[in-house]
Formats: sequence, structure tokens, C-alpha cells
Amino acid sequence: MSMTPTERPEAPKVEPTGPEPHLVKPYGDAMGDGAVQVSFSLPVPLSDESREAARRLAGKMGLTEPQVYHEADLGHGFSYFIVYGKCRHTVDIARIVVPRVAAAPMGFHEIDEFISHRLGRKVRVIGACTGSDAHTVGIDAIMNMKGFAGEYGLERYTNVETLNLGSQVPNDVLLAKALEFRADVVLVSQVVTQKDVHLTNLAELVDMVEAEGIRDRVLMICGGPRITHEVALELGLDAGFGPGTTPTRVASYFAQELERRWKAAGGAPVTR
Amino acid sequence: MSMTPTERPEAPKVEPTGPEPHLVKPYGDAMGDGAVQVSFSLPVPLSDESREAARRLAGKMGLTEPQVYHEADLGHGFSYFIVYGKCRHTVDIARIVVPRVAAAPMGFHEIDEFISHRLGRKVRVIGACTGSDAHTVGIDAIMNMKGFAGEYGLERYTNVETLNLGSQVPNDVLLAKALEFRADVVLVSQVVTQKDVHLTNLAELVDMVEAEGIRDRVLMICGGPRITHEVALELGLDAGFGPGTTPTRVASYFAQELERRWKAAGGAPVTR
Amino acid sequence: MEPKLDLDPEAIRRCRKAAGAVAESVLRFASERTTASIERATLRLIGVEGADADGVPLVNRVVDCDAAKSILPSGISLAFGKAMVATGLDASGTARAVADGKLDLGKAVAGEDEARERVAALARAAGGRVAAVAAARNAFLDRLGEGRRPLLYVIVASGNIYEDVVQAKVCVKAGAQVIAVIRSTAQSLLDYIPEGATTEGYGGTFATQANFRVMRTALDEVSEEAGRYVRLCNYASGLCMPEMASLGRMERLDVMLNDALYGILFRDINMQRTLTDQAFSRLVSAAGGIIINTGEDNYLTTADAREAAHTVLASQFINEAIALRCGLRPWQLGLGHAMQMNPNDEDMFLLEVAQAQMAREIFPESPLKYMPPTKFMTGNIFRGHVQDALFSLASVMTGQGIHLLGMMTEAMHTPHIHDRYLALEATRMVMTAARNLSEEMCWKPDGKVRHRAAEVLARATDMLEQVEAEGLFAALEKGRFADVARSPKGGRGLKGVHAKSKGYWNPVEDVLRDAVALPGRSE
Amino acid sequence: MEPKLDLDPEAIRRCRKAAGAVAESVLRFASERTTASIERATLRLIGVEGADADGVPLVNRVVDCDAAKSILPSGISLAFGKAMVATGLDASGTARAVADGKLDLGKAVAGEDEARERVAALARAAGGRVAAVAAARNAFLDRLGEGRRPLLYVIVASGNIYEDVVQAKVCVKAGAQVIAVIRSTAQSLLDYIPEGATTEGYGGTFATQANFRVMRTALDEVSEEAGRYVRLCNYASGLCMPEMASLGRMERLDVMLNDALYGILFRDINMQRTLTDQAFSRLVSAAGGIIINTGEDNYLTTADAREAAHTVLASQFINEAIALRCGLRPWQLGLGHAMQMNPNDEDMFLLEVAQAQMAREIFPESPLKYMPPTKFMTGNIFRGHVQDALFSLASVMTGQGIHLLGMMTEAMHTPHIHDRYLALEATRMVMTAARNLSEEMCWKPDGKVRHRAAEVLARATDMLEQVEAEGLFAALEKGRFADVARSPKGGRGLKGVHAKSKGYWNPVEDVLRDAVALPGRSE
Ligand code: B12
Ligand code: B12
Ligand SMILES: Cc1ncc(COP(=O)(O)O)c(C=O)c1O
Ligand SMILES: Cc1ncc(COP(=O)(O)O)c(C=O)c1O
Repeated sequence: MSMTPTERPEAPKVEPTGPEPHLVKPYGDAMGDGAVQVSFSLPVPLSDESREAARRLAGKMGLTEPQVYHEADLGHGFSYFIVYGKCRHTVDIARIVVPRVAAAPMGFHEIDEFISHRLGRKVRVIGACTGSDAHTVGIDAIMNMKGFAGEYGLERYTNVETLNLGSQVPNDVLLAKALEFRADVVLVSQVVTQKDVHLTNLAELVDMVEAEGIRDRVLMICGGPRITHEVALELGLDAGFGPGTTPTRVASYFAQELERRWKAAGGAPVTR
Repeated sequence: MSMTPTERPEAPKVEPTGPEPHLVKPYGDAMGDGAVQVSFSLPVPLSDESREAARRLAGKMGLTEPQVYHEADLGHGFSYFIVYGKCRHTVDIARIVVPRVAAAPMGFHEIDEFISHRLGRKVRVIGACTGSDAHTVGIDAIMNMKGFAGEYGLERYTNVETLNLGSQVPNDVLLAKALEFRADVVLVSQVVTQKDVHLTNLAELVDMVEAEGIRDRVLMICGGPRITHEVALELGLDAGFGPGTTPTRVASYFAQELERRWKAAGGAPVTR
Repeated sequence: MEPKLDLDPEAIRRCRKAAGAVAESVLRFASERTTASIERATLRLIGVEGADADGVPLVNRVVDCDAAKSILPSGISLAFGKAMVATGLDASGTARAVADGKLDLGKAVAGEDEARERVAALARAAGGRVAAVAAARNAFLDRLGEGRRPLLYVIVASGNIYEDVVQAKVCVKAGAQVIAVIRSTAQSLLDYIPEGATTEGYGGTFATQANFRVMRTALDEVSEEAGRYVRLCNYASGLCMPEMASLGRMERLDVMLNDALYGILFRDINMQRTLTDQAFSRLVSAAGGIIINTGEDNYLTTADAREAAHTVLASQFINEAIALRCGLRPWQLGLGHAMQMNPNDEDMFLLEVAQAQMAREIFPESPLKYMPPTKFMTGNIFRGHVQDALFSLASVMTGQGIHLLGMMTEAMHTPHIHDRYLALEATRMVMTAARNLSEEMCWKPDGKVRHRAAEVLARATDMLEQVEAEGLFAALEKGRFADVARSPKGGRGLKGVHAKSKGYWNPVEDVLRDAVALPGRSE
Repeated sequence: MEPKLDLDPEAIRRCRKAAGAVAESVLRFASERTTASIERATLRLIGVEGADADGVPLVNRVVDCDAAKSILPSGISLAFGKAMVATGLDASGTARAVADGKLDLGKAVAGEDEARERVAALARAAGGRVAAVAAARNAFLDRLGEGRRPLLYVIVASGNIYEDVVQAKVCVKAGAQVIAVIRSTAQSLLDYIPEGATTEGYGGTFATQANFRVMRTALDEVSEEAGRYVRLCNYASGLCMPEMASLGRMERLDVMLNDALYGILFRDINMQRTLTDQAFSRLVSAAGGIIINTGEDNYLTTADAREAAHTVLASQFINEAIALRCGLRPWQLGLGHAMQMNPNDEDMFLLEVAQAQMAREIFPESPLKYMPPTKFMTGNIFRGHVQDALFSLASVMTGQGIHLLGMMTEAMHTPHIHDRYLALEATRMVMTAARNLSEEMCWKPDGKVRHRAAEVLARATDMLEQVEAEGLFAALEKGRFADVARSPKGGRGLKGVHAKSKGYWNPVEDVLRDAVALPGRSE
């Protein structure tokens, strides 16, 4: 009945997923319960049978005790289901290694100074939203003066020279402009991802840059809501940035990576 | 350019899931795309690795191209994910047979007349919400005068005598009252389903009724939001009714089923 | 908040008058009785803790012993005092001696004065300890505050108190300001309080003293992290209502659901029992600075929200009248109401807002407890999430005090960890986006909203005057609330009610009444 | 709807005056020019259909032929008329002859009068056919109605027109009143309209005449089933804007997105080209009874909704002024605006409602097209569903005319079949529950809502007077709209613009102008 916290019982910690804590499994309100919510439509009218089909489908997904909590007749031969169940699967999180953009985060001023002290000259950055993609908000967030999420964009850096080509830029135009601008860094934004057009687009650009023989002279960076660093590497770019990226993250990366490369090459490539 | 509908091209029908239309698969916006939405929490903090774990988990569920669209750090070692992917699995809907309550639907007056003409005496129905379950709205919807969804409840039928025991009725009390009331039909409602308490409860009741030797004299019907006819049959009851059940559906069933049984037995059991 | 509905003050006055008469009569009835649980609560408050080898609490062993039958009408205190004197042990030790059969309570013949003095001293000490608990809460509140109103209230109900702790912490991170631990299904029908920290419950977690402590400790910890005091809520209801209130008070619970009408209507607890228990329980909470929540919101699960809205208001008036007379102050009255109309009804949002605004204006100093849609929630979690959003908007638009979070999975299960996160996130978003909506808008004279409020108030007035005339018991028998009828002798727990004998003595009650400036009752 | 904001009528008058001047100047500019697409549209309207073996539309083959270069400044009509006389074929046949190289357009020397008469007759016939289309729509509307406002507008965008039909039907069952078929990404940059029914597009379905028919036929079918006329929407925008408007008019589209500013700012289409195209397009839509939707809502995806709200209003005034001068009537102006504030900003709902209500009061006869939150939608579909619910509430509270359905999956993909079902369901629920909210409430004088509206109006007034002073082209060059700057010679399509020569002749335009009671222009 006493009130001093020290006399209170220590709350034992709830153990993650039993004996092998690295085997993770969904959690609803008890360790190991596997609670998962699923929803989908089926191209069959609503009936007892289609409801059962939805249940079985969840079963095939590895959900035990699948329960159809909502069903709707969408009409014209379609039905919709919301199903809950207990996921049987586990994932061994200890075995997962995700590649990360390796760069110590720096601030606006720090980066500007880093470039002037360690790189010795201004960095030239060209950017574009390529193909038929007209979504410039992402690339602008990184490049424009006004920046994003309270950070200035690259245009505001003293030691970064920028050229933002805007939207709907064909890969060949980007390449030509990059050559003309003698870009050290190419920034490509891809927002539209229907039919994986972003992957095709980026792969094509890498091919063109390689064919031009300048792949080792430019740092190729892509970004967009569905871009990950892993995807970028797979496509042959140097780095990829996803949702919520801020200018300093990108600039920290290219500044440090250029330093590494230029050091290894014995100096910065001349610009003009 | 002409405007008369007859001259217009006939819109060809979109084929369900390719060559084998009985193999159904989720549908998002193209036949066979398998689009499925999934959400769950993992008992690990949010990180690149846990996001990847979420993706892989969806992969194990048979979703190709799993994409984590939302992630949240719930704190204290938990993370939450919303994932979309394309379900690989199909279900053969042609092979699905769902047991149905076999009774022609009848209306309020029709049932009352059916009972008086075909059964020859009033039907005695006892109802309860059993165990520790206090959710009476469901059983009341079926039994109360005022009824449900615009239909009168059983209490309003001239040829049904009712006894509604209300909530939290222990199985032994229900059995005793059923004997005393000489019930033809027992209605049991089970709403609380935590830890499958409804299944345990219903199974126990069936056992008790059998032990009492009166199983063939009473029609045992259960209902509740998580009850299906199939579950009821598995538990040894005669019928089960789920969400949205209306009084006429239940009454149509017991009237017709009692007729069948009483005919087979050569007459109604005497009531008192 | 400046009034918007131009409600009829005369109608409100009539309601308060009728409710006052109802309350007086109920409290008179209660004052003439005691119950097993009141006596057990008394023992708990003077220090009896622990259980026997079978897990039966010692307070039950004492109050259920053979001798107690004849003792209870006079109160357990004197007999127990004599036993203490006889054994020379402390309260728990004495109770254990009774439980072990080492001492027959009926045969302890120690001097009456000494026995009385002994128990009275313990009662005073208990009063002091409890005051310290309230002071500790106030210190937290002064230092950390508790964030804006409405307080966001979420439930945890995993069945395992340690799992509940994890979930509660996650809720607090997502913005929860009150954590309510829901009890295991049907605990309210138990005539004892289980002992110890528990990990098995269904539909909720057992309310035990140890569980209260585990959760309070955890919340104190996250309160510091979050920089705001997080309130803990549990239930002072069911057959152990007075004991629950007492434990809650001792373990620094901040909010307790406490409403005899809920037990009567929805748990089929005997009305004599629980109304008597409630009088004692509210007294316990009053001095403890506990906010009570009442259960009128539940009426609309069995009755129709359009038709029966006035019964909610009438019940709020009755609950207010009883509570004030038990020493609770207006800021402690979390009067319940709920948003339970069919969301597909035209203008239902307007009618719901009318009700919420009306309650707000009638009980301006009380932190109304606003309950989300539950009845019309379905397995369609997406639609449900939007129903809850409308509810959040209604809440912030009408200045509610305690906002129960609606869960999109309401029709399915007690919430999963992310259900609460999503609910808190959406609620905070809606409330932020419309934070000052109420300041900005007015309701047109002669519009549906004002008409609805006036109509509900008028019907509540009629109903209350009828209840005053027939008495609360008769009204309950006629099914006036929640469409449920209960008889005075029906339900559970009647046998635990005892008419007080002349010499009834309960020093704990005296201390409690004194603390809230009500006149003493014993002797 | 009775006004609630007490807006300054003088400010509104000044806005209309400035916008009028801007419109006059833009239309004067346009009247002095023609474009490849205007001439192609003219050919389509007089009956040229079909494509060559490579799928290049015959209208493109005609307008792009070597001889056309020198012909276009005078308009294609006369030369084409001569060719028709020369070949003796119908319009399509003649065009095919040109395409096949069987006839050199520059060398057709038939009598001018006969040629003019021939084309003028076709133009008059086209006018008649088009009037019949409008009459057919009105017959549907008279017979079936179209349900309450706001009209619920949903998109289909599967890329496959047949799949779109299925999805559209499902939408109609769920309550959709307008079906918009989104175009395949970047179709607006194509300087021709693909031919035939198509099943491959991404991010949308190609807009083709055949696709228009397929969908209109299907919607007529479900309109009968649903007992209400379902409108069809597509885009009269991009490099083929005038042709799209013409096809839309012929195939009984009911709503068309049509806004040169959108193309300039978001598609980098040359401003001279698209503003010239727009003048013709709006004329086409005017007599066709088509509702146009403008694209100011898009500004707030690149500019900040708090800061740039007045640019939306200013643009609405300009669009209104241009549209009215092209013969459109107020009921045909679906002026765009959007709910695009950060939902976590305090009182953002109030500011959004202020904007929506203000637009409603300033353009009382126009069916404002209200765009849901898109910018602040994330992969969190649950939160997004609630953002959309707030939007629906704002919409019904402020009497919007066309309500674009927000989709919880906005940040992810063009909608899945159930995304729309869920969106329609939730929207209908919110709108039903709060149907008469607007009738019931008022905004306090001196409150944030009225202040916000007044401030936005004042800033729009300043902006419009500035645009009037500097001219629209200069304003666009300075990035005054949407934070995007465009130059008069930049962007796509400039080479398709031709200064009209003295003898420019376009009998179709004359018929169109006549139909909407504007003076003719040719000769
Ligand atoms: C704004 C918007 C538009 C505006 C674009 C205006 C403009 N100038 O950008 C307008 C209205 C013009 C528009 C049009 C269309 N849109 Co749009 N649009 C959006 C919307 C609402 C927001 C996008 C956005 O601005 N996000 C904010 C920015 C800051 O985020 P971000 O792009 O992810 O950028 C961040 C990171 O990804 C990263 N990043 C991005 N690029 C780069 C590059 C580098 C190098 C680096 C380092 C980092 C980086 O950093 C940024 C900052 O953190 C989205 C829906 C949504 N809520 O996401 C749809 C959306 C992107 N649009 C879509 C579509 C389909 C279209 C259309 C094609 C539709 C059509 N058929 O007509 C049209 C045509 C445009 C075209 N061809 O591209 C789809 C795409 C579907 C898909 N996955 O493919 C979406 C998801 C909507 C939907 N559900 O259908 N759209
Ligand atoms: C109303 C309600 C209450 C009311 C009940 C009042 C009363 N007298 O019934 C009150 C407030 C008292 C209450 C309390 C509790 N409730 Co409650 N409650 C609900 C709620 C909101 C609605 C249930 C309802 O009335 N549905 C409407 C009726 C008409 O539907 P129905 O029951 O499905 O009945 C239909 C069919 O199923 C069928 N049917 C039903 N029974 C029968 C029987 C027969 C024979 C036949 C033929 C047909 C039939 O026909 C009916 C008409 O179509 C649900 C949430 C929800 N929205 O579903 C939670 C819910 C059922 N409650 C729940 C819980 C946990 C509780 C508590 C146990 C919480 C606690 N720990 O204290 C308490 C205690 C009560 C107890 N021990 O049972 C959970 C159950 C979780 C689970 N799956 O196990 C739910 C799902 C809420 C949640 N998400 O946590 N509750
Ligand atoms: C007022 C009130 N008391 C108690 C309860 C909980 O029930 P029990 O006491 O049966 O656990 C509720 C549940 O909603 C309630 O509203
Ligand atoms: C006014 C307007 N026009 C056109 C479009 C569509 O773009 P496009 O013409 O590029 O297909 C939009 C898209 O939102 C729009 O708002």
C-alpha cells in the first residue's frame, strides 16, 4: 500500500517472440500472436463461396484462423474483403543487412566548408526529373534555394554550382547537358513508377553514361518516393534516396564520396 | 461520330483471371494483378532492418514485389508497417462448398401460419446469452417484441412461445430452464470470443444436453457476430447464424426443420 | 466556452431539483444499509492485505466467516478491533488469524473502548496516507501538467498486466493522456478481488492491487519521459465496487468508472446492493481527488440514440446529484455520454453535436466523458476510422473533457497495438486541424441543432420528474433506462446487503466524510 | 446558400475588373493566331476521321503536309474545301487522299466559292450534330436527374479502357456521379490523338475518340440501372486541347478539364500555343453544354497553401473572365481549388473552410470543383482516409459543386477498385451525416475564418491588379502562379502557332461563335 516507487514491484520485461528473439513475427496484443490485417478484392461476386475463398486465400498466405471481418459486394462481379489472421511466418532479423548510404551527416555550413577545404573547388551538380515524369517537387526540394523541411537547397550553397533542368527531361538531353555543364554529380528524380518506368528510365541513363565513357567521372544519384539505396545500387547508380530526404543528407554524401574518389584519383577532375 | 448507341462498339468483357476463371486471385486494377494490402506491427524498433523484415514477411506470405508504403516507430521496441504486394496464390472457387442453413425464407405471417398448419401446436423457444457474456442486443434482436431491422421478434408471433433468459446465463441454468420450459428450440447467443470462449461454451452446452439425453428433442441454434453455420455444425449444434440475422430467417429455419423432424418421428413431442 | 444553444434555464433548474430528490432518496436508502464489500473495503483501508493459500483475500475470509453474519449489521470494525486487541497483531495478521481459524471473530471480547480506539487510529492513519496519495498526484500535475483537454483516453486490455504496460507506454508516446485498463470479462461478478500481478484475463486484465501498482509505476516512468502526467483509470464497479474504489485511491488511480446504474442494467447486479456500495465508493473517491466516470453512454447500445437521448441526460443529472451529495466536486464528474447514431442517417452529426454541446453547457464544470461510436461500428475498419474521425470532431467542437478513443477495430477485438496508434494519430490530427472551430462558429437560432437540444432537455425534464414521483427503483423496474428492466430483488449480490443495526460503527467512513466535510454517521 | 463571410463586394468588383482586362488581352492575342491543333480540330469537326497505316491521324497528315505550312495562317478550311471539291470525296476520303499523296493540298485549285460553300455546309451540319448531342444529355438529365450536389467525381486510370469500364461501373454502384478517365502519363505532350480503343497506358488510359465512346456507352447503360445520369469527364488539355474538346463534344463527354495555365505550369507547354488553343476549346465546349474544370488546385502542390491561397482565387477570376468571354456560362465553370494544407497545422480546417466558403460566395452560380488533399497524403492509408473525411466535410459544409473523391492510396498508385468503393462510402457517410450543417451554422464576426477569407480576397485583388498591369505572360514569367516560372517562347508546341493572315477563314469557328451568340470572326 506504500507509495514510494522504490518499494514497487519491478515490471518484468515482456520477452520478444519467445526463445529466439531474432525471429520476428507480427504482434497484435500478445508476443507471438502474429496478428495481421489484410484487405483485397476478388473478381467474383459476393457469396458464401467467395467469402470462403477470401478466407482460404488468407490461409494460403500463411494466416491461421483467418477471419473475414468485412465483406462488400462491389457489384459487376467483384467483392471486397477485410480479413484478419495470425501469421505463421517469422523473419530472422539477425540475418538482414540493408545497404546504407555511408556518409556522416553534416550541416549546411559544415558541408560548404568541407567542400572548400577538402575538395578544393566547387562541386557541379546537375538535376532533372526525367522521362515523362513531371513531378518536380522532389528534385526542387533538394535543389531549390528555398529548400525543404527547414533546410536550404543546394542552390544556396556557396560551393555548389547547380543546374536544375526541371521536368520531363529526356535522358539524352540530360546527358548532353551534363557533359556541357561538366557535372560532377547528376541528380535524377523519378516519381512516377507505373509499370516500373522509373527502373527502365534509370537503367537507360546508366547505359548511356557508360556508353559515353564518363561513368567514373560522375556521381550518379537518384531519388523519389519509391527509390531506395539498394535499388539504386542494383541499377548501377551510386546512391539512392527515398521519401523525406533533405538536402544536407544528399550533400553530405556527395561531398564525402567525391573526396574519397578524388583522393584515390589523385585530385579533382578539371572542370573547364 | 454518330450518336446512336446501336452503332457504338460493343465493349468486350474483361476475362476473369485468364484461362481458368475459377482460379481466383486478388484484383486491384488489372485482372490477375493480385493486389493485396497488409498491415501489422513487429516487436522490434523501426530501422532499415525492420522495414526490410516487414517486406520479407510479406514475401513469405506469397506477395511478390512487396512494397512498404508506411512505417511508424511506435516506440518501446515496436514498429508498424503498411505493405502492398501482389499475391501469388489463387483459390479454386469451383471447389468450395459452404454449408448453408437449408430453409426457404418465409415472412412473419407465413411462418405463424406454417406453424399452426404444419406443426399443429405452438413452438416453444428458449433463449439466452450464456457464460459470462452480457451482450444481449443480438439475442434480443431475434426474440424481443420490437425485433430488428424492421422485423418483429419471436415474442410477437402468435404460435411461438418464448422465454428469454437474458445475459450471463450459466449453461446448467439454461439446461434446467429448457427442461422446465419443455423447449423445442434453444437459442444461444455468444458475442465475446476472446480466447475462443464461445467455442468452449457452446461445446460444453452440447455435451450437457447430450448427457441429459434430450439432444434429439431440442433444436439447438446459436448465433453471434463470429458464428457461422459451419462452426455451429462442427460444434454439434443444428444451425448457426451470423451478423445481420433477422428473426424471420431463424424462425423459417426452425419451423421447417421441426416439421421435418416431427414428421419423421411421427408427430410433435408433447409439451406438458 | 460561451454558450451557443440558448437552453432554457428553468428546465435545467427543474431537472436539478427532481434529480436532487431522487438522489436524496437513494442515499437515504443506502445510508440505512451496509454490504459485504463495504465492510471489506473498510478492512482494506485500515490495512488488511493478502490472501489465503487458495488465493481468497483475507478480507473475504473475515467478512465471510461464520461469526460475521451476525456482526455485519453493526459493521465489522468493532469486532475486528476487538480481535486485533486480542491477538495483538496488526490488521493483516489479525485477519490471517481469523482466516486460519486461530481466532473466532464472534468470541473476541477485548474492551470495546480499546478496540474502537485501535481501529479509529488506523482509520485516521489511512486518511493521512490517502491524502498523501492525492498530494503526490497534485505534485505531478503541478510539475508536469497533463496536456490539453479533451484528455485522450485509451484502453489496454491484453489480459496480461505486463503486456498492458508495454502497450500503455506505446500509447503514451502516441499522445494518450489517460490509460484505462479494462477488466477481464465478468470480473465485476466476482465477489472478491483477485490477488497479485496477473497475466491471464480475457477481454481485459484483472483489476488487482498489484496490477494497479505495476501500471501506476510504469506510467509514472513514462510521464517523466513524456513530460506530462498520464492518468490511470480502472473500474470501481461490480460486486466489489467499494473495495475497487479503495484500492484505486490507495494506488493513485486517477480516474475510475463508477456507476451503479451500469452494473444494474448491464451486469444484472442487484440494485440495492450496488446503489449502497456506490454511496460508499463515491465517498472514497471524493477525498481522493479521483475523477469518476459514469456509464450513461452505454444506454445507447441497447436503446436508440435518437429516441433515448434524453435518458442519458436524465441519468447524468441523477449521477451528478448523487455524486455531489457524496462529497465529489463538479470537476470530478466525468459524466458519460456517447455518439451512437446510425452514421448513415441524414444530419446525424448535427444531432450528435447538439447533444454533446448541450451536455457541455448544462454541466460546465464537469469533464464530460465522451464515448466513441461502438454500436454502428462494423468490420469495415476504413469506414469505422471515419466514424471515429467525426466523433473526434464533435468532441473538439463541443469542448468535451475526456475523450475515449474510438478504435477502427471496435467490432472485432480489444485493440491491437497499432489500432491505438492509428486512433491517436487520427484524433490528434482532427483535433489540431479544428482546434478552435468551436470559438469560431455559432448555431443559428431556430435551427435543427438548437431544436434538438431543447427537445432532449424537455424530455429529460419530464422523465426526471416522473422518476422523482415513482422513485428510482420503480423507474428501473419499468425499464426507463437503456430499455432494460430490473427488479429490486433480482440480480446478483442481494445477499451481501445488510440493514444496519442501531449501533453500526464505521470509523473509516467517518474519516472519509469528515475529509469531504460531510457530517459523520456512526453511533 | 446564404452568404456567411461578409466579403467586401468592392474587392470582388475590382478583381473582376482586373481579370476582365487580363482576359481581353489574352483573347485578343489568341484571336490573332491559329494553331495546328485548332486546324486539326476544325477538320475533325467537319468530319475527318481515321488514321493512316502507321496510326497517324489523317488530320495530322493533312495539317503537317508540306503545303500546309503556307496554308495554315489562312486556316486549313478553304484549302481543304478546294481539295474536297477536287476529289469529290467526303472529308475523311479527301484527307486520306492527301495523306496518300494522291492530292497536293497546295495545288487544289477548285473554285473558291464552291469550296467555301462545301465546308460551310459541313460546319453547319456539325453544329447541328453537336446540338443533338447536347440535347441528348439534357434528355437524360430531365428523365433521370443526376443526384445531389456536390457531384461525386472519381477517376479510373487502369490504362485499359475495358478495365476502366468495369471499374467505372463499380464506382457508379457505389455512388459516383462523374467518372473521369485519367489520361496516360504524358499524353498531353503528344501532338496527335491516338486512334482506336486502347488497352495500354500507364498512370492512365489514352484519350481517344473510340475510348470516349466505349466509356460513354457503358455509362449510359449504368445510368439507366442506377436511375441517374452519370457524367463522363476527360481532359481538353495538352497540345491537342482543341481536338480533345471537339471529340469530347461529339462523344457526349459532360465535363472536361480545360485550363491553359495548367499546361503551361505543370506540363511546360508553350503559353502562346496553349492560350490560343484554349480560346478555341472553350468555344467548342460552350455550345456543347460541357462543364469545364480548371486547374488552380494544382498550384498548391508546388506552392504553399497558406501562403499562396490568393493565387488560386486570382486564377479563378482569370479563368472565369476568359471563359465567359468564350461563351461559357457560369454554370459551366468548374473552377478548381483544393484542400492542401498540412493537416497537422493548428486550425488548418478552419482556414480551408474559409477558402472554400469564400470561393463559393464569390462564384455563386459556378459548380466549383473541389480537389482533395494530395500533397500531404502519405503511405499511411488510415490517416489519409481521415484527411479525406475532413475534406468531404469541408465540401458539404461549403456547398461545393463537384467533389473529387480523395483516395487513401493517393501517395501510392492510381486507385484500386476498392479504394474508390471505400472512398465513396466514407464520403457519402460524412456528407449524409452533415448534410445540412451549412444551413445550421454561422461564422462569428471577427473570427479567424472571416479574417482569413478577407485576407485572401485582398491579396488576390492586389495580385490581379498587378497581373493586369504587367500582362499575363509577364506574370507567368515571374513565377506568380504555383511558384513556377515559364517564358513565352519556352516549352513545347510553339512551332504549331501561326499568326493569322488577313484572309483567315474558319467556318466552324463561325458556327460555334454564332451558337453562343458571339460575333463571327472570319473574313
Ligand atoms: C504534386 C503531385 C502532382 C503534381 C506535380 C507538380 C510538380 N510540378 O511536381 C501534378 C498535379 C502536376 C501531378 C500530375 C500527375 N501525377 Co502526380 N502527384 C503529386 C503528389 C500529390 C505529390 C508528389 C509530391 O510533390 N510529393 C512531395 C515531394 C517532396 O516528395 P517526393 O517527390 O517523394 O520527393 C522527396 C524524396 O522522394 C526525395 N527525392 C525525390 N526526388 C529526388 C531526387 C534526388 C536526386 C534525391 C536525392 C532525392 C529525391 O526527396 C524529396 C524530398 O524529401 C503525388 C501523391 C503523393 N501524395 O505522393 C501524386 C502522384 C505522384 N502523381 C501520380 C500521377 C500518376 C500523376 C499523373 C501522371 C496522372 C496523369 N496520368 O495525368 C500526372 C501527370 C504528371 C506526370 N507525367 O508526371 C501518381 C504516381 C503513381 C505512380 N506511383 O506511378 C501519384 C502517386 C498519385 C496517384 N496516387 O496516382 N502530380
Ligand atoms: C453493445 C456492446 C456492449 C454493451 C452490451 C449491452 C448489452 N446489453 O448487450 C456493453 C457496454 C454492456 C458491453 C460490455 C462489454 N463488452 Co461489448 N460490445 C458492444 C458492441 C459495441 C456492440 C454489440 C452489439 O450490440 N451488436 C449489435 C447486435 C445486433 O449484433 P450481434 O450481437 O452480432 O447480433 C446479431 C447476429 O450476430 C445474430 N445473433 C446474435 N446472437 C444470436 C443468437 C441467435 C440464437 C441467433 C439465431 C442469432 C444471433 O443476430 C443478431 C442480429 O442480426 C460490440 C462492438 C461491435 N460494434 O460489435 C462490443 C464488443 C462485442 N464488446 C466486447 C467486450 C470485450 C466487452 C466487455 C467484455 C469488455 C470488458 N472486458 O469489460 C464488456 C463486458 C460485457 C460482457 N461480459 O459480455 C468486445 C468483444 C471482443 C470479442 N470478440 O471477444 C467487442 C467486440 C468490442 C471490442 N472491440 O472489444 N458491450
Ligand atoms: C460505467 C461502467 N462501469 C463498468 C464498466 C465495465 O464493466 P465491468 O465493471 O463489468 O468490468 C463499464 C464498461 O463500459 C462502464 O461503462
Ligand atoms: C486542369 C488540368 N488539366 C489537365 C490535367 C491532366 O494532365 P494532362 O493533360 O497532362 O494529362 C490536370 C491534372 O490534374 C488538370 O488539373
